[in-house]
Order: sequence, then structure tokens, then C-alpha cells
Amino acid sequence: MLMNLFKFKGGVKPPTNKTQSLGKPIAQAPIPSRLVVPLHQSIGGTPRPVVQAGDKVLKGQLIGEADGWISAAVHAPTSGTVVEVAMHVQPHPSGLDALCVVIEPDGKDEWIPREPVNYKALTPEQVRERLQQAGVVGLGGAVFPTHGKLTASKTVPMEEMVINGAECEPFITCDDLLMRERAEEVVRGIGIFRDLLQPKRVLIGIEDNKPEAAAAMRAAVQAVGENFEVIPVPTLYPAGGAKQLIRVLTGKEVPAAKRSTDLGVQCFNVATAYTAWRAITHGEPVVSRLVTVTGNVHEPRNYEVLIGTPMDELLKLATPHPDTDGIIMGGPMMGFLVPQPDVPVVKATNCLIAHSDRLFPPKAPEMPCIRCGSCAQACPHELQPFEMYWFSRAKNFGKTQEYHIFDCIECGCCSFVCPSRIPLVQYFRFAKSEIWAREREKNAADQAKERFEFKQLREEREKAEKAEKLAKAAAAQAAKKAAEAAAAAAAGDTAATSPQAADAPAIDAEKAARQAAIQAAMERAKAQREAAQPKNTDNLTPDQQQAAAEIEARRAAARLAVPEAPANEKSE
Amino acid sequence: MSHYLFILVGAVLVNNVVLVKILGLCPFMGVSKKLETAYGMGAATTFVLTMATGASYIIDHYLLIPFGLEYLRTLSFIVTIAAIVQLTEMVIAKTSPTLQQTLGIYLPLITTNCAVLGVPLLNIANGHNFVESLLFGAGSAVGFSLVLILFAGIRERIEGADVPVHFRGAAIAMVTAGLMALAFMGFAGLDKYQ
Amino acid sequence: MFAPAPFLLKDTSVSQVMTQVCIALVPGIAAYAWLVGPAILVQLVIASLAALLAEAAMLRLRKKPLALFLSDGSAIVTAWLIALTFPPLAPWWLVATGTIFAIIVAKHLYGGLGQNPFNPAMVAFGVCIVSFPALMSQWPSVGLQLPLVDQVNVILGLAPRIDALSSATPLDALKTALKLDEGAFDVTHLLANQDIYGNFAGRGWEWVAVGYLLGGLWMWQRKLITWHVPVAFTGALVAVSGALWLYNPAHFASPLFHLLSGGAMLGAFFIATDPVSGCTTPRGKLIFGAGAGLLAYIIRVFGGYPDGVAFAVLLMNLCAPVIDLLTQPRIFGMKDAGKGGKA
Amino acid sequence: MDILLAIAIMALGAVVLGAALGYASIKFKVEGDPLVDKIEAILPQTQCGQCGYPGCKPYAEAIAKGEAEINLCPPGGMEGVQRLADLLGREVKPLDAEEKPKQVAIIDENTCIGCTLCIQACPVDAIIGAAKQLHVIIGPQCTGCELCLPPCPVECIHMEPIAENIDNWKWKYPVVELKAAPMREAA
Repeated sequence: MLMNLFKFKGGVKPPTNKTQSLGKPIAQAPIPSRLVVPLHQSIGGTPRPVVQAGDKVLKGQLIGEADGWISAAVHAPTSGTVVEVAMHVQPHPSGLDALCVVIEPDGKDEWIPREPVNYKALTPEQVRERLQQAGVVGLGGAVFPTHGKLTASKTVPMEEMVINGAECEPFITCDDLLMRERAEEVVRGIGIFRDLLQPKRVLIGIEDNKPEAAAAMRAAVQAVGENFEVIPVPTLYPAGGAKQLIRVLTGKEVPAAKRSTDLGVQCFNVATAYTAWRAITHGEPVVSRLVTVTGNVHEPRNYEVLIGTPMDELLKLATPHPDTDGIIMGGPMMGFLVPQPDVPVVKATNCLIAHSDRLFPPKAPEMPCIRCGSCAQACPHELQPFEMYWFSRAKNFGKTQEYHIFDCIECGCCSFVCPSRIPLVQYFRFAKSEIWAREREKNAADQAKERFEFKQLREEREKAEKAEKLAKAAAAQAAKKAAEAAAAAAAGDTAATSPQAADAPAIDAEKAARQAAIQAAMERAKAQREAAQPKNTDNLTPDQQQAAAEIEARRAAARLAVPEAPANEKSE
Repeated sequence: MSHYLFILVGAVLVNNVVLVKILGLCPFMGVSKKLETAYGMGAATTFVLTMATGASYIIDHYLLIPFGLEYLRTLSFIVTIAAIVQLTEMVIAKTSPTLQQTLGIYLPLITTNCAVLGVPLLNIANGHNFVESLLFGAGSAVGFSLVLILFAGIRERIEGADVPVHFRGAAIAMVTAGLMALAFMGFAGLDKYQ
Repeated sequence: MFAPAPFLLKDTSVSQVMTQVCIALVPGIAAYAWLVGPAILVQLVIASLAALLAEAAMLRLRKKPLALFLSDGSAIVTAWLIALTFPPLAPWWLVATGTIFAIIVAKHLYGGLGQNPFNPAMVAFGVCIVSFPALMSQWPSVGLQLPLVDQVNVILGLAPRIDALSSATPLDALKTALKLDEGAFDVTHLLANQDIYGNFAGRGWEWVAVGYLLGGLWMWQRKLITWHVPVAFTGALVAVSGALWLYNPAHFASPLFHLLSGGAMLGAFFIATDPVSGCTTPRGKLIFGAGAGLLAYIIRVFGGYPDGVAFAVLLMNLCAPVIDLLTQPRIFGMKDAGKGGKA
Repeated sequence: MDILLAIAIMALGAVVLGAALGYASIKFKVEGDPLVDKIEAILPQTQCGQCGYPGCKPYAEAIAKGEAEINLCPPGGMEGVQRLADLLGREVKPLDAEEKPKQVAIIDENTCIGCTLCIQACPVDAIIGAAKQLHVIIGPQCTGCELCLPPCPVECIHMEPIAENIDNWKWKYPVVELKAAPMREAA
């Protein structure tokens, strides 16, 4: 294949360690004793649980409903009973809890009725919605809801679609095996994306250390009769980063502040294409994924694993060595040690590496930076990590942003080459999350300011209204008196002067009108007084209303529980 | 021509007003924490100093000397400088309130910046003519701004350094200024080259 | 305990880097010891001891782990550079004072390794040449046959500093000669004196410079330094000296003379390339190197000191932070180079 | 005679310079104070009044005028002081109060009598409810200013620190490990 490849600057060549797990075909991991399915498995809104403890669920049944457009549904990975919907520790570096649906499998693995669809008969909107309903997210690790990436930019024509089969991280082989064994379905899935985005070219980038996968994909492309180009790219970490692969295949550079569609290019992982195909044409939502289990184990291998499988159960299949002291989720460059071994496999879990000091020797102590510039030469985004480190360390976050810290993709190349053993990426993550926290605080402050100013405005207005009301009342009082006096005078005069008598009804009418006006004013004032009572129940968002309703409900419950509570008094 | 060049180079580098003559240390230490402020201070001082040398030359030669009032030199120079500084402050207040706030007290204190008074007096002591005075003033001002900006650049970097606690802040700044002065000694003799 | 990614690391360390710098200095040192005199080896030991002592004392005072930082080799590199720039028969206390000043004031007051804005070795040189100009200008004439024991005695102050020791460097000698003779001799004539000026830039010294050049090229080949600073430094030096040489060959020495005399080669490859006190952006490095080369020439030819490399490097150290700020490279996804908020 | 001449010349100078300055003061007149906005942007907008000024804006104005210290804002914390110091080129001073973690107010549903006093006290309208009905605090909008605590007649409001969750979790500062301690990971 003759094609001009581009290069990205920087990059490193860590030992790949991929052969260990390539020896055997993909195996089906057995159904575990318990599945803990986190609801929040993609970027975007947290899905709302739609099952309760005790519910019977079937494989593929919806258990979490997408919340908003950028959010993806979550499904039961197998049939069984919902044990609880509760907080569990997440496979997340924080080690914090999040809402999970815990399912006890019944072992039958019984599917919901699956309806195969010919997607060509559907409109693009329908396809996107189906993908969302099926919980299809980017399986390369970023877990961005796929349907959200399938809309072309309105202004820029879609030129290239890049399919990421590079898999540059050491140890990980799940995409490699997927392409070897299920190439045809991957290619068909790519076809769906192609039909939605209508790019001029489809480029499948595969690192040149996976010739088998590339051959399989080429054969599949031929077999399906597509015109996708399978392109081997030089093995260089992080060639599998979306932006790097786009650069290598198309020469386009996507900056941090832009979407790739703005440049007429979009990138998908091969595994995403595969799940999209299964979801659309087989009606199977994403309930499992391929996971490489490797590292400090006897039998490294790739498994098809149900989402929610506890990691330690999965690791046992590969029989870890006794000195294993932790599990890395993801690759050795960007992964993290999971907080506890029984956290569940999620859609982002592409690899589990059994950690041991033998495999990953403990790091030498951190030395001060000597500004040698190795990191800047290794950085695929051409940043200057040593400067960002200098200011992150000093907590001078404004400066870190001047050095473009948000363009950092946290690939770890800088830490890899650092002679001072500085955990650079760690400093950048720290700085980024501090900046985000500040942003949140700033937003909260702006909102608070707005609300404060609104309240002040309202109070001003109420004060003005009150003053006006008082003035009106005083005026009314005076008018009334004047009217009474006038009436008395009129009554006295009626007898005396008959011509004026004709005026009397007029005066009476006038008086009546005035009184009516006063009455009305008083009514209004009363109404206003009532309105001025700090009620503050208007203009509530559904969330707030819901919160209030919940509190009311709890209150009702509390009242039931405590009958002697002064319920009557309140219920008036 | 080369005579003027030597005056200029001499004022900027060889006899740098801050690092060699040790004049104007107050703003040099005070407003060099941030590069941005240093740019502002440099610009303001350059303006004031150049204006002051010109104005003071005119005052000296056309008012004080003809009337034999040389003893009023210091007084009249200070008054002139104060007026120019006041003018500068108004302009800065109009154009950049943040700069005004960050320069803070140092902006009006340009009045008492010994470099600003020292340079006109040195002009007279050296018997410079008007063009020479202006060149010497501008050169000194550029020299002041140059070292102020470079110093601010270094201080911004030192900010993140693991300086021993007792040396943080002014102490390490003084050490740095000293080492800068050492570096500037390298220019010694350049203005005397034949 | 939390261990952050990446879990794989390249096999490299600060002490490895520093050791390689020391190895790269060896050809120059060998030539120095062979052609100029073995006393330099004694000076290297004195400077290293002083550096390690000062380093240890400061680390102890600052409550930092001694073994870790003493073994990083940075103090040794500083010490060696000091020893190599001082006159080889300078009294021991001068070398020790310079080294201790460099380690304490120029390095540790700023936080130690990696945080000093000025090159410590050049600070030592600057401080000593300003404070002890006479001692710092006494260079032994090359070819002087003085037994090593006597040389050591001179260094240790046990023997008198005889006149034969107090000649000048070829560079200084040329400058003085040109000044004194008021144009009676021209440069070519002066340089013909091979006893002082050797084949092209100073007897003995020219080969020491070639040794540094070899070491520097090796460092470049090992990717310890990039080409920018040495190329810009030598380029600027050649350009300015060449221009003036062409303009008046009777009054100005050739570029070759300037390249191989004084501290030009040591400066270009070992001192100006120090990443801590120098520039780090590619364009910044070019400006830094060119500036240092230019200033070195101006100071050594027109200024009041025998050589200008030390002051040139210190002056460029001053400018380095600002140069770096003004020469920020383009980042991935950005159209043009330059600073500016988010692209 | 000399002295008169001197006085005359100095007076002339004074008049000329005075005229120039007077003209400049009209020409470069500054309206308003844009600095206040910048200061206010740094303040946390809790409107809590702990600084002794009735809200964030008055405090910002006081700072801009140089009447107030920059270390009076406890919700802003040391970080806020630092940023104000940076903006204004003033010295950093230790906070004039104790720094507290961010909090939100919670109304005890069983004790609340629905008196609306807290609603009136809340500077940001973060409490909803009507007379004789239970009040609820809208968590995300509560600034933690504690102004609702004193008016409550039954003391049914208390402050709770905001819990850490996956969304607001922050990466920690990497520990600078200078001692040659073995770094072991526990699983």
C-alpha cells in the first residue's frame, strides 16, 4: 500500500510485552458469582436506574436509562436478580463509590428478545438513538458515547474517518485479537459509521507490529466489498492516541480546543465498530467486552468478559503469580492501580495487568528537574512538560495554562524518559483537577452573585412597592376624608340649592367609584402583601421541585412515623 | 558618531544605572516580582527619565545658569520630575488601572527614584550637551528597564524554586541582584576601548 | 501507597547523565594534563573535594538526603568545570573558595540541583576574577619544565610563585601585545611566535580545545545535548571574528584562533549547554548560544578581561528566562509558533 | 534681588507645570473603577458578610479604595488572599480567621416550623418553601455562608461539609519523595 504517512513529534518506544497474551484465542470468561454494574460508565450524564432490588432481569435488559444526549444506557450483562442498587467502589483512581446495580446471575444467561435490524432501512437519527439505547461507547478507553460522535460538522465536509486499531500501549492485545478473529464484523461496523458520517475515505490504522491483524482486516474489507484502506503505521507510543493517529494518517492536527469534525475527520476504535455492529444488526447492547488479562500471571490471555465482573475473579482465570500485589487497569503507560481487587470490569477496561515489583520495579526516588528537555523531546503534543511541572509544583496554575497544560493527553511519555524520575503526568493531573475545581467554584460564585443581585433587586422592588402602597393608602385616606367632607357638604347643600341637587347623584357616583377604587387598592395591597411573603416557590427547576417533593414525601413519612408531630398545625 | 554610541552603550551596559551605579534599587527590588509589572515600570521609568533629562537640561541651561541660580538645581529638578511623574500616573490610570494598582506606590515613587534625579545631575557633572544628555538619559532608562525585566524573568522562575526558607523573598532577590551585577562587570572596560 | 502511571520507565537517571558529562570531559582533561601540565589533575581533586564538602554541608543544613544528592554527580561536574577554567597553578584556596561559593551561593541558595538561574562554575570564575584578578591571570607558560611535585607545592603555597608561572593566556598575551605595540606589529606577525601561540591558537591549549570538541561531539551523539547551543555559539563567534578579521587582518585574529583559544570550546559544549541555567526552547537555545558567542568575543577582544566566556554565559543566564518566554515553540494543533492563550 | 528672581522663576515653573497637570487631569479623567470588578471576580460571592462588609461587592470596593485588608474573606481562604495579593501587588497576609472546608446548610425536616426567617436571610435565594411549610435548601446553590443559622428560632439548620464524590474528586499533589524510601504499592 503506497501511502504518504505523516509523523508526529516525540513519542517513545517502551518494550511492548504483547506476545505473552497473543498465544491463545479469545476465551469466554465464565459468568461470575455476582455482577456489580456501575451506572456511570461513559462520559456525560449519569444514567438513572430503572430497576429495583428484587427485580428479575434478563441479559441485555435496560437497567440504567441515558440521562441527556451525551450519556449512554446501561444494561444487565446476564439474566438474574437485582440484589441492590447501591454505592460501590469504582475502578477509578479515587477509590470512591458510585451508584451500581448489583445482579446475582441465575446462570441461564437468558437474552431479552433481540430484534435484528437492517440499519440501512433506518434514518441516521434512528441509528444514533439505537446506539445510545444500546450503550455503545468508545471502547478505546475514553468511553465517549459513540452516537455523539456520529454527526458531521455542518460547515466542514467530512473527509476522512480514521479507525483506530493501532493499540500502542504495551501489554494490551484485545484489539489485535478482535481484528484477527472478528474482522468481518468490525468492518461491517465501520460501514455503519461510514454511512452516517459519509467521509470521502476510511483509513484503518494498525501498528506495524500486528501484521496478522492487518492481514485479517484487509481480507475482511475485501470480503465485505468495501473500499476501506488498511494502513500499517510505525510502532511508536502513543501512535494509538486518537490525535496522533489522525496526524499520522491524515496530517491533520486537532488542537485541544477543537473537535476533530471541525477539521473534517473523526476517529473510532475498532472495538467500538464491532459493538456498534452487534448492537444495530443483532440487537445486542454492550454487556461484555474484550479484556486482556496479562502481566504477572501464568496464562496471559484475552477474555470476553461481562461488564460488572469483579476484577479479582477475572484475574484468577489467568492464575496470577503469588507475588502479585495489585491490578493495573489499562496499560502500563496510562493505566492506574485499582483501589481494591474486587472492583468491576467496566466498558473502559481494556486490560488488566497483574502488578508485581518484579515486573514493574519500584521507582527510584524523585529527584529535582534538571531541565534536560528529554520530556519536551518525547512529548507527542510538543509541549514543555518541565515548565508545566515547574509551575504545577509551585501551584502556579495560571502559568501552567500558559504552557498549554490542557493540551496534555497524559500519555506518560514525559514520565517515561525523565532521568529525575518525576511523576510528571501526576503533577499535570493534579494541576488540571485544581483548575477544574476552580472553574467550578468560579461558576458557583458567578451563579451566587447573580442570585444575590436578583434578590437585592427583588427586595428593592418590594420596598418600592411597599412605599408606594403606603403612599397610596395615605392618599386614599385623605381622599376619603375629603370625599366625606364633600358628601356632608353636599348633603347639607341639597336642600338649599336645587340646581346643585342634580349634581348629587354625580357626586355620589364619584364617591362610590372612589370607594371602589380604594377597596380595589386594598385588595391589591393585600394580595401584594401575600405575594411579598417570602414564598420563593416559583421558577423552580424540575430538579429543585423534585428535591422539594422528595423532602415533602420524607416529611410525610416522618409524620406517619411520629404521630405526635404537630401535623395538624402544619397541614393547614 | 561613535562617541554617541559609546555614551549609549556605556549608559545601557557598562555603567548600568542599577547594577553598576547602584541607583534606583527601590523599584528594582519592588516591582520585579512579575514580568508584566516590570514591563510597565520599565516603560514608565523610561518615559519619565528621558523626559526628565531633556527638561532638566533645558531648565539648567536656559533658566538656572543664565540667572546664576545653580543652587536651585536639585529643587527645580525634583519639581519637574514630580510633575512628569504625575502626568505619567494620570496616563497609566487612564490606560491600565491594573498596572496602576500593581505598580502601586512605586509609580508615584518614581519621583524619588534616585536614578531619575541622579541621571540629570550626572549629565551636568559630565558636561553633556543636549543630545548627549538625552542619549545618556535614554540609555540609562533602557538599561534600567532591561535589567528590571531580566530580573523579573529570573524572579518569576525562582518563585517556583525550592529556596531555603530563610532566603525566600527579598533575600534571594538580593543575592540574584548581586550575581547580576557580577555578570555586568563583564562589560567593564568596553566603553574605554580605543 | 499510590503509584502513578506510567509503570514502565526508561533506564536513565540524573547520575547517569552527569557521569556521561564527566566522561565527555576526559579527552580535554587528558590533553590538558599531557600538554600543559599534570597539575590540573591536582586541581580537579581539590575542586571535587571542596564541592562535595560544600554540597554535603548544605544538604545537611537543608535537611535533604545526603547520599541521594551527593551521588547525583552534579557537584562533580561543577567542580571540574571550575578547575578547568581556573589557572592550573592557582593556589588551592582560590579554587576551593570559588567552588564553595559556587555550590553554596549559586546552587543551594536557589534550592540546589536544577534550580540555579546562574551557572555555578561561571559564578565561581566571575567572583574570583573580580576579587583576585592578579592570581586569576597567572598562567604557566606552556612548555615550562617544572616537576609535578614543585607544581603541587606552588598550588599548596609551599613554594613561591615564580615569575615563569605568571605569564598570560595566549588570548591575553595577544591582547596586551596589540595594545602595547600600538600597531607596530600585526597579528600575523605576533602569532608567528610558536612558543606562545602554537600552530594556530596557543601552544598546547589548542589541543585541549580540540579535546573538548571531541567530548562535546560525543555528548551530542549520545543526545545529552542538542546541536543548537554549540552551533549557535561557535557560529556567532566565527561570524563576528571572521567579519572583523576580514575587515582588518592586521588588528584582529582569525576565527580559528578565537575558536580554539580560551574557554570557547569548553563554553560552547559544556557550559552554555547547561540546561538548568540556559534556555530550553529550540529557538531560545539558538539565541542563547549566539548571544553567548557574540558577548564572549566582544568581552575578550574589547573588554577588560582576558577571556569573555564566563561573563558571556552569566549574562546570557540573566536573559534566559525572558528568552524562553519569548520563544515558546508551537504546540501540536497550533498553526503558528508563539505564545498566546489556548489555541 | 537674587532671591526675588529665584522666587519668580520657581513660581513661573510652578504655574507652567500646574497648568500642564491641570490640563492632563481633565484630558485623562478616569470614570469609575474597573479594578473593583477584578477584585470581585476573585471573591467567592458567598455574600456572607464575614469580612465586615455587607456583601462581596462592598468588600471589593473597600479593597480597591485601600480601606480594607485583603485577608478578611474566610470562604475565599488563603488561596483567595494569594490571588488578591497577586492582583494588587500587596503582601500576602495570613487569613484573619480560620479556614473551613466548603459546607452546605441542611434543614432538619423534623424540626422546621416553616417560619420563613431563613428564607429572608439567605442572600442567594437558595432556600425554598412558603410560610408554615417545610423549607428546603437547594444544595448546589447554597454558598455555605451560615447566614441562615442565627435567624432560625428552632435551630433546625446545621452545616455539613461537602462530601467528595467521583465528579468533584481531585488528583492529589504528588508527594515529593526525597528520602530513598522504597515505594511499594499495596493492592
